Amino acid sequence: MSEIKVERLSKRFNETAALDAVSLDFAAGSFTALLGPSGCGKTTMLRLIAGFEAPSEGSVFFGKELMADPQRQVPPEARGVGVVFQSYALWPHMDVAANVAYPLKARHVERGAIAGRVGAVLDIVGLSRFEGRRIEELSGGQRQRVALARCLVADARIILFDEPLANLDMHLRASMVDAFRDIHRRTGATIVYVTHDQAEALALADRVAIMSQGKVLQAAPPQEVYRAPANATVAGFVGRGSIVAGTVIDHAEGIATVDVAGHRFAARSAGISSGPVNILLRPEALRISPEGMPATVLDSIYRGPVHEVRLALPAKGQELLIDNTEAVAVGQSVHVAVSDAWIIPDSEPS
Amino acid sequence: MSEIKVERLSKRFNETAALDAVSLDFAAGSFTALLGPSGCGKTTMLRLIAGFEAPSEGSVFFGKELMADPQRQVPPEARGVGVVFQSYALWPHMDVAANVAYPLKARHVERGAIAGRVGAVLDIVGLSRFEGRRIEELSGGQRQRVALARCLVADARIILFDEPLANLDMHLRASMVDAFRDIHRRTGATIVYVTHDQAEALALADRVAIMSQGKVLQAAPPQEVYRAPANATVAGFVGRGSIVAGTVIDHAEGIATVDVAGHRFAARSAGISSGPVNILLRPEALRISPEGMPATVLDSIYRGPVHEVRLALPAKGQELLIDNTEAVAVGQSVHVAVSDAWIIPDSEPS
Amino acid sequence: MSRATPGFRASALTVLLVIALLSLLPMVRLVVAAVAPGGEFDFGAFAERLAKPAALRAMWHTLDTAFFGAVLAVCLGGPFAVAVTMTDLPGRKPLGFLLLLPLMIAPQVTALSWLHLFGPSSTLLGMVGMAPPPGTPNPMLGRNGIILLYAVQHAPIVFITLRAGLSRIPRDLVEAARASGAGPLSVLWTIVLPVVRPYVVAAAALAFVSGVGNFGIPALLGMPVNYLTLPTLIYQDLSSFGPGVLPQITALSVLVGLLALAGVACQSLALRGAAHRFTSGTPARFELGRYRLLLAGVGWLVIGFILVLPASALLATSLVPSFGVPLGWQTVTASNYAEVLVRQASTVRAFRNSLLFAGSAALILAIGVIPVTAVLERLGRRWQRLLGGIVDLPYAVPGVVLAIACILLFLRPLPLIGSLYATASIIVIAYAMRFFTLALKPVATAVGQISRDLDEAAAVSGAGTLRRLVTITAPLAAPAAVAGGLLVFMSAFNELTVSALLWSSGNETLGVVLFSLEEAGLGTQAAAIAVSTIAVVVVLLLVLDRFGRRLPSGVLPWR
Amino acid sequence: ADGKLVVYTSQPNTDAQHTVDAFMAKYPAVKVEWVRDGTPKILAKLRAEIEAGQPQADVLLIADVVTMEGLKKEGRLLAYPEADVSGIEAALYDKDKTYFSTKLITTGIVYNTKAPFVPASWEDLTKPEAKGLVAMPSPLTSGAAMIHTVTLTGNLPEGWDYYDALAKNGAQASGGNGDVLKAVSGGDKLFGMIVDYMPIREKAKGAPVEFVFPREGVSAVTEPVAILSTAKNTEAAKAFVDFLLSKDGQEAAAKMGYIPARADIALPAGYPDRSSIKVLSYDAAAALANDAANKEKFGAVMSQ
Ligand SMILES: Nc1ncnc2c1ncn2[C@@H]1O[C@H](COP(=O)(O)OP(=O)(O)OP(=O)(O)O)[C@@H](O)[C@H]1O
Ligand SMILES: Nc1ncnc2c1ncn2[C@@H]1O[C@H](COP(=O)(O)OP(=O)(O)OP(=O)(O)O)[C@@H](O)[C@H]1O
Ligand SMILES: [Fe+3]
Ligand SMILES: [Mg+2]
Ligand SMILES: [Mg+2]
Repeated sequence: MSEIKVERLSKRFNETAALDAVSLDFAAGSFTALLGPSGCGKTTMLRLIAGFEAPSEGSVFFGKELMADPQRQVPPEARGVGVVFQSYALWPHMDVAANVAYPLKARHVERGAIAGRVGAVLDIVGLSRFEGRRIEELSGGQRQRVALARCLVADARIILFDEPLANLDMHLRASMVDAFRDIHRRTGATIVYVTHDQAEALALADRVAIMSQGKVLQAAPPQEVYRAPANATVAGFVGRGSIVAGTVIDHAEGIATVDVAGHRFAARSAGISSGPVNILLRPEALRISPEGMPATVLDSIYRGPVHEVRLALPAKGQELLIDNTEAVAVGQSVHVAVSDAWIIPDSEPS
Repeated sequence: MSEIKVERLSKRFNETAALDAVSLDFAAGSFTALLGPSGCGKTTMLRLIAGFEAPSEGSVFFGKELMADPQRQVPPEARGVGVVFQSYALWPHMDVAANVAYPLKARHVERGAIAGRVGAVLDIVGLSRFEGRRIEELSGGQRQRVALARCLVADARIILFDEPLANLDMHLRASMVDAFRDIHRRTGATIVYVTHDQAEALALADRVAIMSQGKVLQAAPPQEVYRAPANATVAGFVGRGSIVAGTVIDHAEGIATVDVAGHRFAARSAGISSGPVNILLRPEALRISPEGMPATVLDSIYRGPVHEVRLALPAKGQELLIDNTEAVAVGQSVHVAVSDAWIIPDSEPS
Repeated sequence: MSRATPGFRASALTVLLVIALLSLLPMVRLVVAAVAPGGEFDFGAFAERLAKPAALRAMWHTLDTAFFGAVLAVCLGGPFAVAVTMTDLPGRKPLGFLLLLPLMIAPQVTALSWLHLFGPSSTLLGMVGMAPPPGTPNPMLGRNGIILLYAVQHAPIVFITLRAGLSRIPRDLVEAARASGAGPLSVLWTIVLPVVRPYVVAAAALAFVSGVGNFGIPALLGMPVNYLTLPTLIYQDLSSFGPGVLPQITALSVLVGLLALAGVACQSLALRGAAHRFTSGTPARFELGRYRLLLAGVGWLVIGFILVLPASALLATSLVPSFGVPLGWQTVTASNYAEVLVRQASTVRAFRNSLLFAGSAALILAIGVIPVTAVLERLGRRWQRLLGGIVDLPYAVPGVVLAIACILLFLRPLPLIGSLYATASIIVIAYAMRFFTLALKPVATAVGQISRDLDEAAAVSGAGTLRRLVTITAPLAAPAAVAGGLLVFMSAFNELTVSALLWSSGNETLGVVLFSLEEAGLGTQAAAIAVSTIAVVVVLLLVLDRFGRRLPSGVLPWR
Repeated sequence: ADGKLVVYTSQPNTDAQHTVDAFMAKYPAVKVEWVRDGTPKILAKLRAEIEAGQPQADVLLIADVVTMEGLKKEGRLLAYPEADVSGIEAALYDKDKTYFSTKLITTGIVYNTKAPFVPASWEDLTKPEAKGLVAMPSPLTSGAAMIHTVTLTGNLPEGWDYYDALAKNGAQASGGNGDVLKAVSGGDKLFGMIVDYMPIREKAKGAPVEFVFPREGVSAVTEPVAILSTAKNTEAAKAFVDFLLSKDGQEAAAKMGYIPARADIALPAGYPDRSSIKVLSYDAAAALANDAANKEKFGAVMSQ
């Protein structure tokens, strides 16, 4: 059964349509990441689900129950969702325990039970000894974990995250990702997770919904979004890679043979394609080798483990990105072999 | 000649030593990244160089000229440095052109020359048509470029960046990194760049200084920091990887043979090492193969191009991180081959 | 929660009702009394009353003095705000503390002490042999003296308002300018002041409105030389006791109200598009270097001039048996204090009453203003501006007039509560009406800065509107509410003009007692009361200061 | 008489309290609530109450007759024909018995003991030696000052020219009597027109001032008492009036330092013999009718 269901949901602020007739189901116990560039409507979607905003059109259901349509909205306090905010939204005038206990008090849980529950939740997020701390005395990661604990304490069936890691540094981020994954396993809650960091989305979610300009472009499991993006925008947003123009030589259901710069290779395809197409080439499927597409080195940047090399194909404006273990001299001519490729459906060749 | 030279520089706030007797030279035209966890003193170092704080001990020189010691400090307006702040620090009451023109006006450049110079700089950062815009009407990336333009307009020989990209999203960040690299090429200024994002530091700088608790742990070119970290802290902070305990079997200058979990392989070393050592193993140097160290799969996470697999070695608490193109079943037993390793100097085996 | 839910509509209506009751109702009642005395509309007579040359002249004087007084107040309070907030000036906290005191001394007392200070009878000038010969016109009399004292009296308002803005300027903005090659003064001029322009304008507007409504200063400095402002003209018209007096003075009050509204309108005009929201970080700070001591000296000199000199003149007066007796070892006496603090039951009662009335008004406003602002925050900008202007009105009209409005409103028994007239409640209500704006402004700013997700986080935690108000908004806005309450208390404690018509036996206030002593020619006893009130207020502030160490910074304006 | 009695008065606080205490000692059943303020303000309060339809006061005890005359014209005063006026000059109460004077407060000349000469006549204030040194209360602020002006202009041969001369001599008309006292005892001014009891009282405390009854005579306000036609407790109100006019009431006034209205009560210390005080008369009805004109005239003359 789908736990959350939004139907033709739209939200307009003055003239801008922040959300544009989006329909999406969130299965019970699923972990969906909403991914997209700044301003694409991710936060708006979340706020509509939480009940902070009223829809301009369309409706939000929890199970079979109508939560919101343009006329009537169930107020947020009656929806029983948990929300973790980017800014943490911890109350500075309460200590850690009081912050976490608040949802229980608001729901009139009996006094005796509260302390035990708060202790248990703080244990889960690894903050058992911090109960009496003031919020100001916590580091960013600790704050985020308090916010998480506050959201978990009430056992909400639905948990919404709005870029919970955006303000944390890389190392804290990695440890929090682990914490989130762990929480999902433990609680089995339905999670909607907003982020603009694709690595986070891919690592956490069992489904990624890519949004752009108020619409959902693709909603699919992470591997599918990475390996078989529905269009060029999705391809550009998720993962590194280059899109080059090619021609289908031979076509079959699922696999086609394409020609790029005189070199032929196999490419996965969504159905049967023919003629000129756009082909997505991920860096890890490309390798400098004695034969393959001829290309010239544009530049080479050290990125920790590897050197990211930018190459120019003979056709004007067509570029490739590959990772190479060694630095390559700029201007050098090389050949590139292709081990995997994807024909982007639904788009005019560039 | 070194453009900036700090000598035994210390800065104390009440009891905390934000900077602890740091000595470092910045060569003319160099691009140094200060990298380190939050609170390690990066910003403090920058502020001492810019003249916003007075040193508690030690001194700052520009060329041969003394800029600051505990007694006397040249005020910031007389140092001729450019600074780009994390918060952009644009003045909300001025439009783009006025913000950029300010340093020229403050230095009494004649009126006629200002407009041309401002136009030229806005051109460089790609904001030619934005002169009359109010700051509030700009996106984050555009704001950061205005801040950059403002810093460039006065042709400062020294430019200081304090986490200029921390507030930007991933895609904007990539494009700004390109802009910074470009600026460095054009101006040949001496750049000090504070960040806690190692990818940024490695991609931009020709030297990375790793800081921790007010001290500089290592200052070296990016590849050296990545491949041959001076100690475990640096190794942990830069790049992914695992540190495992091993024993040196055979030792020579530069290369030693080590034994880990019964498997032997070659490891680079800073000098001659012997006995028990800590060995850094980067994921890209490890591969699941028919032979090698025996290990058990702990978990496997999809990270876009690859699956990051965590493995347990037989010895308790010892873990490995490898990247694998395919998912691996948790609990499975595998063997891991090692193609590169580094013996961490200067540390007790764990 | 969305803006249009029925719950929000209900609370918005309640708030509009509260504002209407506290601010609009008295004004409307006045306008009715002005245009329709006795229930019949007569616009002709209304216009005629306003067109009198005396009224026009007084209006001009009011504008003139209030405007330049506000400008001078900004010139006086501004540098102090900058020095205390943004520099390492030695002793900046005591300086800020002392600068606030003029606000706590009743205007007529201030005016009186300045008159003494520069008059032929000046004890202090006499000691250095510089007292002007008898018969020399007092230089404080007339326009310039009024402007000067408006500046002194209202500099604290400017100081408090401006400080709130200055302390929010993130230091990067200043440092970016310094790195651009601008020296500290140039940074102040080109960056700091433009950025806090909204606060400067707000401070000036508040000072202007305060000047428009001031009675005590022009009464002592203007009336003797026939330099009348609207409030003093109104007072003078009161003495023509005929049946036409009410329409006449209410008509003039409408004029005062219009002036105040004009001030508010100018304010919103000056602020169009100037509301910069910045995430405040570490506040900016300038090093004064070798000018530190020099500037500190200047600061103390100014404080000495505007506070210490007048206050010591007052003290000297309170220590002699009768006015005009020189202060010396033979003449010094505590009899005035004994008389007012021990012997006269009414003054002791007045101390208690004023503490009680001002305290209750401050408490009611400090608490009540939080839900009001929480709702205001959700209404649009336009509503906020409009309501902000309305709330200013009872503060701007002369206190006597507000008192008359209260009599007109509350004399007849009201349903449920009966007649409030001649009770303590009417004074507290009148105080609440008059000083509503003082409590509202700081709290509105503070609530506007509370991030909305704090409230939303509480909502998803299952807390309803009321619970959120009590557990989240109220504690977060509490510091500002304390500051607002403090302002209200300090202003009401010495208040005279409102309570003058509203007190009844047993309910006399300090201002009333002080003025009546003054009127009866017992100036030395009046001085003793004035000195005692200053002492009480200072002690109170010092106690607060003690607590202030534990309060978040910015609650107490001098910390 | 019993019940609650509301008195509006312009007597100074302490005096009002003394008066009321003395009355209540005699009529313990009556509970007096009194409100005190300057005449203009107490009248404004009353006006507002009238406008709101519910005047609160039963008894009015204020400084001057002119105001009473005005209220009488509007029909706001209750006649009390049975009042006991024995021992009080007929000029001191209304012929319709609506208001009754209770004491005499005369306005004469005060001078600072440092003054270059001792004034003895109103004319002395226009002497060159007094140039710029004279203060007087303004009729625009004080009711007593208005009556003083009307009295002087009506009795002095020069009429308004006297004030013209004062103005030319730099006399300053400002505030009330308290302000004049302060100006003269403080030495800002050396001469002033002022009500009698203030300088006499302050002199006793050591202030450097002296009071003079000028030879042409003095003006006087008479602190009349009246019952409002809307009074709720006329019984007690009448008792209050009777008390003020009685011997006890009059002696109480003398004890406070005022000249009592009854001729058979001795003057307080510091005053000359009653016979040596010459009180100039004026026409209250005319003063009321010309009130606005007089104020305008005064304003025009004094502000030059
Ligand atoms: N309260 C509001 N009033 C007006 N416009 C709004 C409001 N909230 C959002 N918008 C607009 O709606 C669009 C979508 O905003 P939203 O906050 O959902 O984006 P987002 O995907 O969360 O972006 P980000 O990654 O920057 O948080 C944007 O154009 C934004 O400017
Ligand atoms: N003005 C100050 N007063 C007191 N302590 C300070 C001040 N500025 C910095 N510190 C302390 O000095 C230490 C170093 O601070 P610094 O700002 O240099 O860290 P950083 O490396 O820039 O960290 P981040 O990555 O979080 O910006 C921290 O412990 C910080 O709390
Ligand atoms: Fe709502
Ligand atoms: Mg968002
Ligand atoms: Mg920093």
